[in-house]
Amino acid sequence: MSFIKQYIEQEKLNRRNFLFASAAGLGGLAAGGMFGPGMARAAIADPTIAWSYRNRTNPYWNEIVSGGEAFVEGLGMSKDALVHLINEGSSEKSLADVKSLLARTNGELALAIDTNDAPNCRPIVEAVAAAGGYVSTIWNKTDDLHPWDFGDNYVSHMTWSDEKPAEETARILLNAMGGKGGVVHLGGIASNNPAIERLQGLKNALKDYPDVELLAAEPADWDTQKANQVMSGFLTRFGDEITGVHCANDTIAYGVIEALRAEGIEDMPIVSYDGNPQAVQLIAERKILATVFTNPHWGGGISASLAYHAATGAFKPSDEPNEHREFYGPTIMVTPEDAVEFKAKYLDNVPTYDWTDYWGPSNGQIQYK
Amino acid sequence: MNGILSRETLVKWAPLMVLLILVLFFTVLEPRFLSVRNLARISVSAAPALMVALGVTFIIIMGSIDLSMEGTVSVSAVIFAFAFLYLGGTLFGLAWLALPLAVLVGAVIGLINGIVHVKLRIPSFMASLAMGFVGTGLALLLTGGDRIRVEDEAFRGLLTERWLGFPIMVYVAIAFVLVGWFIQSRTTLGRNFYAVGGGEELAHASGLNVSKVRILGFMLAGMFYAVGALLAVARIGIAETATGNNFMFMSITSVVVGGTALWGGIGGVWNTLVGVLIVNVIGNGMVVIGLPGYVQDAVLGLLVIVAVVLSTDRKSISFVK
Amino acid sequence: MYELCKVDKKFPGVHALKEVDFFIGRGEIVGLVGENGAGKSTLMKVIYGAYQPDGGTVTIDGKAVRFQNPRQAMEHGIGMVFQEQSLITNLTVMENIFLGFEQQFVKFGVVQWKAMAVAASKQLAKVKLDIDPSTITAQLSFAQRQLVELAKVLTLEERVDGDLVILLDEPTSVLAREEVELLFKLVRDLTSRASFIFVSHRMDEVLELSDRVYVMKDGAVVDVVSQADARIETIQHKMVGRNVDKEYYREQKQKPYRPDQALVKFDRVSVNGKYEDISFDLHRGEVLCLVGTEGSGREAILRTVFGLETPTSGTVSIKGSEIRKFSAQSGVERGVGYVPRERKVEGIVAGMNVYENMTLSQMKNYSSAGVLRIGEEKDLARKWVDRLAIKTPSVFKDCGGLSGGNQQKVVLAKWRSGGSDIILLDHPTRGLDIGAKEDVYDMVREMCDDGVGIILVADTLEEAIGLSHTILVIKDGKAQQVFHGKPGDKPSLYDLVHYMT
Amino acid sequence: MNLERIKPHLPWITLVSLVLIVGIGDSNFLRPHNLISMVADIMPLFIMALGMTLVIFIGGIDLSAQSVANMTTVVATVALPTFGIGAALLCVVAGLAIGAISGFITTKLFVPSFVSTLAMGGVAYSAAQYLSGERALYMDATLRDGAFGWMVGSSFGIPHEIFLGAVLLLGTLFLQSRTTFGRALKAVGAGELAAVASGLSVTRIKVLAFALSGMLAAIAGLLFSVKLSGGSPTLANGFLLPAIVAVLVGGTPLTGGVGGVVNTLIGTLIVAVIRASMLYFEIDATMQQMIFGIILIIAIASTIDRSKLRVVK
Repeated sequence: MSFIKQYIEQEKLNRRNFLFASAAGLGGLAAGGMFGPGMARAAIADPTIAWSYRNRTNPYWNEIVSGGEAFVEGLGMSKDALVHLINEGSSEKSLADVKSLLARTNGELALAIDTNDAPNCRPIVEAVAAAGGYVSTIWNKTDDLHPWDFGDNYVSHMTWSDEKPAEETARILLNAMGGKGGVVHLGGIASNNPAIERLQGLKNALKDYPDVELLAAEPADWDTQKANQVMSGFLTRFGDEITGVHCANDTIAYGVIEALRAEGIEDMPIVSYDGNPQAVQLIAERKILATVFTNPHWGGGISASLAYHAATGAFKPSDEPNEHREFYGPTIMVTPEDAVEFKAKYLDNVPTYDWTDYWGPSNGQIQYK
Repeated sequence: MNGILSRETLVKWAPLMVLLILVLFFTVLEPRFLSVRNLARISVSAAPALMVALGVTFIIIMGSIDLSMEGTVSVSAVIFAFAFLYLGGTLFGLAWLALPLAVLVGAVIGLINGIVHVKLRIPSFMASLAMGFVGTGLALLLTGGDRIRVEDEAFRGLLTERWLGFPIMVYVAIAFVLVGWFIQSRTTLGRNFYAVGGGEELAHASGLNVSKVRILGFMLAGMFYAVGALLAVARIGIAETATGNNFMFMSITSVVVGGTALWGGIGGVWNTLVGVLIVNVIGNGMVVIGLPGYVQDAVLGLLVIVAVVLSTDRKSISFVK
Repeated sequence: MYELCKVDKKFPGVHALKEVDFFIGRGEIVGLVGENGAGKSTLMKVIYGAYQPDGGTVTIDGKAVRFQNPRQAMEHGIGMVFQEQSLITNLTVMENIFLGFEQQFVKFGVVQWKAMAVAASKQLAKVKLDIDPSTITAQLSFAQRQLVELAKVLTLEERVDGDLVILLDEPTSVLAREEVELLFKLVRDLTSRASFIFVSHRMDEVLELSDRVYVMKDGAVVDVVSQADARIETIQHKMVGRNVDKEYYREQKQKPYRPDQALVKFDRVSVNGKYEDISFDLHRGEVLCLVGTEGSGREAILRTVFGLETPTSGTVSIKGSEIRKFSAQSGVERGVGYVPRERKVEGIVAGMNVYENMTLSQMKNYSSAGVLRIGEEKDLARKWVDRLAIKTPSVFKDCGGLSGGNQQKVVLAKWRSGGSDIILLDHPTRGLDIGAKEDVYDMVREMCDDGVGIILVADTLEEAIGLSHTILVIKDGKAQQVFHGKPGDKPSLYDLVHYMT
Repeated sequence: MNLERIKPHLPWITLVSLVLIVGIGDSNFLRPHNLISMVADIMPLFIMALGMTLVIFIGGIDLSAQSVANMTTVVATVALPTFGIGAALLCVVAGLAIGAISGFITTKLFVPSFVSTLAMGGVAYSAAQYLSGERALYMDATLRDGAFGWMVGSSFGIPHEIFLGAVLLLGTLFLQSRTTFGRALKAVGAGELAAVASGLSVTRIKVLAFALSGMLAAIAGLLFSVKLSGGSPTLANGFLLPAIVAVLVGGTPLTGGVGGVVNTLIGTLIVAVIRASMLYFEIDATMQQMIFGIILIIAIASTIDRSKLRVVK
C-alpha cells in the first residue's frame, strides 16, 4: 500500500504549495504555481475539451454549445468529443462536476465555463489550476479574480459589456416612443451581472429623454412565463401609460409579446438582448425593434479554443498582454433594417470562424469601475 | 358560537373569505386591480396552474403527494407541440389530434408514476419526485433544449379570442373544474379517493381495491397536468423543457391554501379553485400595487401562512407534520 | 352449511392453526373464545378470505371453496364486522355501507346518490337505526357506528344468493351495557337470515349470545360446548389450562387505603362540553373507579388529572397544591402516570425498543445535561422485565412487536419505575387475554400496597367492582352516586347500571 | 442469507456497489485523491441534508433550507468586514431563528411544514435579496483567510470541509443517539401521540428540530460561501432537491422515526457518486437528468426498509 501513502504525501505537498501560493498574493502567485502539478506539465498532447454551462432550455446556451462543437469538429473530431457539464443553475453541481472531470481526466482538461454565479469562479479556477488543467471563463467572475494571477492555467475571461449596447437599444426604443410616455423594464435574475448592466444602460439613455418616465423595473428571471405574468401585472398597474418595454433578454421579450397579444396590443415598441434566431425573426417582422447579438456561437467556440490551445502549448497565456486575458466579447446591434441581412450572415449560414484568431472579434480589455 | 357563525361554517368558508379580503385589499390600494381586464389577466395566469393543482388535489385527498407535475407538464407540452406541427400545424387539419395525444401522454406518465409508487411500494413523495426528474429529462432529451413554437392562430385563439372580456382558455379551465367536480362527487373513483384518504386500511378491508384506486388517481392527475400543459403552451405559444417550471411548489401551496388537508380525506375541487386564485391574486396584486421585487417572496410567504392558518380547523386536528 | 375441515396454517416459526375443524349451521350463533395468540384471529382471517389455508378444506353447503381475498369471500356471503372502528369517518353513512360496491348505483359512469340513499335506508332499517344515510359518519356515536357496520355487512343479503355467515370481532368492546343488549337482540332477530360467529373476550357475553362455543388454545380447537352445558369457569380453564378462581380480581389482596393521605382532590371541577361539577378525593392505596357509559366524561376526567385538559371551573389539587398550569409535562412531574386506552398509539411507541419506551417519560432521571446514561436505562429495563415477567427476547426488542399484554406491562413499568404514585388506567385490560389480565390485576394490588393511588376506567363492570375501593358513577358528565366496596361487601352490577342509565 | 438481516445494510451496500461499478468503468475514479476531493465538495450539501434529516425524522420537511443557505452566503459576505469571524455567529443565529419560526408556525398554528417552510424560505430569500442589494458579492481574500481560512484549508491530505462535516455528523449522531432530545425526536417521529401521553414537550422538540435544521442549512451556506469566497441570493440554488433526495436515498423515509444522520451520510455519497458517474460513463448531456431520475427510483427502491412502513402513502 506504500504507493497510496506516497501518493497522498505528494498530493499534500502540492496542495500546501498551492495554498501557500494563493496566500502569497498577487506577485507570488505565478511563482508559487510553479510548484503545482500543472506547471510540471509543459503541455498536454490531447486534452479533454469540455463546456460547462447552465442548461439546455435556453437558446442562448444552445448557441454557445454549437460554437464549442464547431470548434471540436474543426479539430477533426466528432462533436461528441465535447464533454458537456450542465449545472442546472446550481453552483454546487457546477463545481462538483468540474472536479469530477478533473479527476477523471487526470487534469488533462481544457475547460470553457460559465460558472453560474460569480463567487463560484474562484474555486473552479483554483481547482483547475491545482490539477494542471486549463480554463477559460465567460460572464460570471468576481472583480478581484484575474487570469494573470494563475500563470498559464487560467487562460482567459471573456464577458460582454452590456451597459453600452443596452443603452443603444434603449435609445432606439425611446425614439420609437417619440421621446415621451412611460417605459417598463423586465430584468434578469436580479443579482446577475448582465441584468444589472442592462438596466443601467436603460437608465443612462433615459437621462437624455426627460419626458419618458421609467414606470417600473422588475426581475423576470430570464424566464418567459415569469415575464408573461410580470407584464400582465404591469398592464393593470399602468395600463395605457406604458408606451414601451425594455427587456433584459429575448426570452423575456417572448413572454412580454404574448402578454400584449392576449390584450390585443400588437404595436408596442419592445427591445431585447441576445440576438436569438427567433428574436431576429421577430425583428424582421418588426415585433421587436432591436436586440443585441453577442455572437454566442463564436464565444462558445473561442473559449474552448483558448483553453485547448493553451493546454497543448500552441500559445503561452502568460506571455500575452492583459487585454488578451480579460476582454469583452463582440456585440452587434440588430434592427429591422438589417435583420434579414444579419440573419443570412450569422444564423442561416453559420460563418466558419478561424478558431486560432483568438482576439480578432473581441472588444478591448475589461474595465473595472 | 352557533347558527350560521358556527366554527365549522367559518372554517368551511374561510378560504373564500380570505380571497375576498385580498381582492378588497388590493383594490383599495389600486382600484384598477378590480377591472375586468385585470381579472382576465389573473385568470389567464391562473388557468394552467389551476389544471395542475386540480390534478394534485385528487392525490392529496388520497393522503399521498405527487411531485412529478413539472416533468409531466414539460413532456406533455413538448410531445403536443411536436405532434401538432407534424400533423400540419393547424387545428383545422389533423393537428387537433395532438390535443388528445397530449392528454394520453399525461395519462401514461401518471400511470407509470402510480405503478412505480404502488407496485414497488415506494412512498409517493419519493416515487413522484424521481419520476419528475425522469419527465423533465425526457422533455430535454426530446427537444435537445430547443423551444418549439406553436403559432397556429386557431390554437392561440385560446388566448386571443375573448368572450365577455375573458379569453377562451379561461372557459376551458372552468369546464375542467366542472369535470373535476363531477369526478369528485359523482363517480365511484372520485368517492374512492376520499375513502382511501379517510382510512386506507379500512377501505382495503371493505373490499376496495386500493392499489387500483391509487394508480388510477395518479393517472387522472397526469391527465390534468397535460391539460395544464396545453393551456401553458396556448398562453406563451412555446413548448419547451422549462414549460413545467415552478408548477410543483405553487400548485401544492395553492391546494393547501384552499383548505385541502395534506393528510388526506378533506377538501376538494372548489377549495383548489379558491386556493389557486388566492395565490395568483397575491402574485398579480403585488406587481399591481408596485411592491419592490425583492420583498415579494417574503410577502407571498407570509400571506400564504395567514391564509392557511385562517382556513385550518385547529380544533379537529391533534398535530400536523 | 359452512365447514372447515382439518384446516392448517403455518407461518415462519409458528404453527398458527393445527388441523382445525369448525362448523356453523344455518341461523346459528357460534362463539369463538381463546387467549390472545390461541389462533382466533388467524382462523377468522381464513374464514373471511384474508389468509389462504395451507392444508384442509373449506366447504359451503358441501361444495369446496377457496378464497383469494376478502372480496371473494364476500361474494360467497361471508362478511366481517371488525374489532376496531372500521368506518371511514369522512365519508357519509351510505358511502360506507356500499364502499367497494358502488357499481350497482352507477349509471353511465355517474353515481346515483338518491338510489344509494334509498338502498342505504333499507339496510339501516335492518339494524333499526333511524338516521339520514347522507350523514357524515364522524357525527355518529360509537354505538351507532357499530350498527352501521353491521348494516354494511348485511348488504351481503342482497348481493348473495345463499346464506350469510357474519363474523363479529369484539363488537361490544366500545359499547355500554344497554347498547350491547340492543345489539344482541338484533343479532338474534337476524338469525333468520344469517349465521354469526361471535368473538369476544367478554366470556359472559359470549355465553349469553352463543348457541355453541368453540374454545381454542395454541392453534387448536380444544373444546366445543353448547350453551346449556357452558360454564365460564370450565371454559376459562380450558383456555388457559388452569383454574380461574373467584379471586380473579385479587379481592383478597385488597387492603384499606389511607384516608388521611389525599393525592388528588377534585373540587367542583368542570370542563365545558365534557363534564361538570365533579368532586372526589383520591388517597394513597386507593383504587377509584369511574363508571359510566362511553362519552359520559370518564376519559376527560382522566385527561384533566394528567394535564391534557384544562378545567373551565373548579380547582384541582395534587398532593396538597392547587394546579394552575395544565400540561402533560407538569402532570408527569407531579407524579401522574397515564396508561391510555389506545395502547398501540398512545401507550407505547412502536419502533422504539423496550428500554427506550420505559424511560420515555423520565429521561431526566437517566441523563446528565441532556446526555443519556444508556447503561442505566438498560439495567432498569432488565430489572423491570424480570419483575413484571415481560416476555421479550431482550430489552432491544421493538415494542411494536410485543404482545398486547407485554406492551401494557412496559407502559406500567414506565410509570412505576419513574416513581409515579398517581396512576390513571384507561381500559388497562382491553383486548388482553386472561393471563395478561391477571398480571395487570396483580400489579394494581401491588401498586396500592406501595401507596399509589389509582384512577381506573374499567373494561367491564365486573372489573370495576372487583378492583375498586371507591366507585364514582357518572352520567352525561355529572356525578350520580358514590359506592364504597370492601372485599366481600361490594356493590352489585345492578346498583351501578341503575345509576348509569 | 436472511433478507431481514440484510435490510438495514442496504443503503451502504448500494453505495459500495455504485462506487465499484463506476470504479470498474474507470479506475481513475477510485484514486484516493479523487474520492477525498469528491467527499469534500459534497460537504455543504451534506450539512444541509443533516439538518433536513432531523426534520424528516419527525415526519416533516424543510423546504426553506436552500433559501436559508442563500441568505447566509450573503450575510457572511456582508458581515465579514465588520464582524470577522463573528459573521459565522450571525449566520448561525439567523438560521436558527428562521428554522424556529417555521417550527412555531408548524406546531402552534398547524400549518403543514411543506407550506410553512416554503413560506419562510420566501422570507429568507427576500432578506438575501435585500441585504445583497440584488448583486453577487465577493469576500476580500485576506479577510476571508483571516476569519475562515481554517474552514477550507487542508491537513494530513484531508480538506477541512471533511473535518467540519465529520464534526457536525458526530455532533448530530451524538444528539440523535445519546441525548434526551434525540430520544424524544425518535418518539415524536414514530409515535407522536404516545410521546404526548408520556409527558414530553412535543412542541418544544419539534420547534428545536426545525431550528437545528435552519442552523445546519445556515452552516452549509456559510461553508459554501467561504469555499466560493463570496455570496449571492442565488448562490446555493440547486441544493434543495439533492439534499432531500440524499436523505430519502439514505433510508430515512418521510413517515418518520426511521433512519438517521448516518443514513444521510450514505445517501449524500450515493447522490455524489451517481452525479459523478454521469461524467465517468460519458452520458449524453441531454440524457443525464432522465437517467438520474431512473437511477434514483432504483436506488430508493433498493434502500428503503418497507417493513417499517405500515401504509405506503
